[in-house]
Amino acid sequence: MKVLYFAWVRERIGKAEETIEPPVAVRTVGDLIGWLTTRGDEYAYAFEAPKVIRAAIDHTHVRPDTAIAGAREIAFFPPMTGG
Amino acid sequence: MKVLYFAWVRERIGKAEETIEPPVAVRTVGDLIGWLTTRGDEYAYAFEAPKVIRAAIDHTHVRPDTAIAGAREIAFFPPMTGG
Amino acid sequence: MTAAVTIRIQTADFDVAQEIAALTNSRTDIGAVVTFSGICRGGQGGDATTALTLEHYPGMAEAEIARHAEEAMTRWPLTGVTIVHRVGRIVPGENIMVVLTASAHRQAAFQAAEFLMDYLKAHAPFWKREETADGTGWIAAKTDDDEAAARWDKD
Amino acid sequence: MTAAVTIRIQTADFDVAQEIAALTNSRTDIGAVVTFSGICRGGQGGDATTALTLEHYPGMAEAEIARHAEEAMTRWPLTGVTIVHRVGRIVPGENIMVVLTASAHRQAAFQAAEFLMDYLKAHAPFWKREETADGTGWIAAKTDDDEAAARWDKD
Repeated sequence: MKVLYFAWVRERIGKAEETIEPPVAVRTVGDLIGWLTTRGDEYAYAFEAPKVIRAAIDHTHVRPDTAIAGAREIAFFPPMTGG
Repeated sequence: MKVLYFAWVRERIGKAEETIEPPVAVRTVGDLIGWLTTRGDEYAYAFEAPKVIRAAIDHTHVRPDTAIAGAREIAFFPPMTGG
Repeated sequence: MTAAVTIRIQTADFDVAQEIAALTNSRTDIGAVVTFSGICRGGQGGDATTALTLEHYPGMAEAEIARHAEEAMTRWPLTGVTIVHRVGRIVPGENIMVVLTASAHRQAAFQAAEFLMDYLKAHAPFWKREETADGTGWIAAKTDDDEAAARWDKD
Repeated sequence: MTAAVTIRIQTADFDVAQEIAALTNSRTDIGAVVTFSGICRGGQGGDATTALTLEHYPGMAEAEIARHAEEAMTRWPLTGVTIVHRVGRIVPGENIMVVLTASAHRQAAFQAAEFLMDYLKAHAPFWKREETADGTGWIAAKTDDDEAAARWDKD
């Protein structure tokens, strides 16, 4: 599963993307955030306020309770400020 | 007193402007329309539906009951269709 | 910096990009520019417009537009308003008029542009004569233009 | 004729008049074109923006914009929509993005442009990093952008 990070989430983690293989117990977007925070201080820092983090699966906005099964690409980013 | 006509009011009357001296009994815009209609068939035709006619005194929209005393320029025209 | 109001009534066409540039030139306090371009529509068939001829009331047209531009300035925090309205003969596809509003914020620019368009349609002394294959005639006003303008009236 | 949707994400600046021309070119069924230009604001003092750097999520940004353009097309009788959004470094006074909507009628063009702007602000995956004399940092999202977008949600 490919994971992408944008804006300050990317800066805090120190990379723009990576391929991960979370354990099967990680079922939802929220579970994935929880699992990522255990991977190091940079992840804990990026996800320290999980309510602020937005997520997308395969280019569609999703909520924390959305299942990640079947996802090819999951992205995490701050609230958007375009326009 | 100068009177201006626009659009189909102008076309029906056959002139764009003229100077008139209505009698003192002609006190309001509505009175003036009534007096103008007595001046000939072209006026009667132009003002045949007085409710449709819009008027302005010295570049400001006015109602039929507005007094014409002191007016330098009175204009009559159909509802506007600019923009 | 103060707000800039530009009002022109002209037979010549205009360039929207030039008008935007004039409104934003050398300023860095503008975050949003809204433009509304009114364009002459054509169509198929005998009743389709082949040309419009626009007539206006010189003096009053400028005064009415200026009054509404000032009103927009008092209602919304605008940095500038430009209104250009053409008169004379215009064929389908050509510009009729443009309203531009500039502001630090997008809602102010949008609302002021809508307000100005609604008021111009209902109050500015311009009249359109239409040519079609079937003949010519003056375009009738729409009652919904009066209603659109009335929604901005204060109680 | 069918409705035209143009979506571009680019580092280069754009010309609003060219975008209007492309949207209206060879058509005579368009009566109204609304444009919204978002421009980089500057200002005075240590906290004033000296530059913005825009980042986006390639693929998703295009998809989100296209989805909202289609949504606008189903809600209003539009003849075309163009959205150009820049990425990369932008200094005060420069264009950030533009939305254009074209329709036979002015209300449809205005409403669709406002809808698209509200949704782009709240949903399109772009992020602004700001440079000031005092330092650099990511611009925080405004909660009123979410509220502005929510007003278009159907029950």
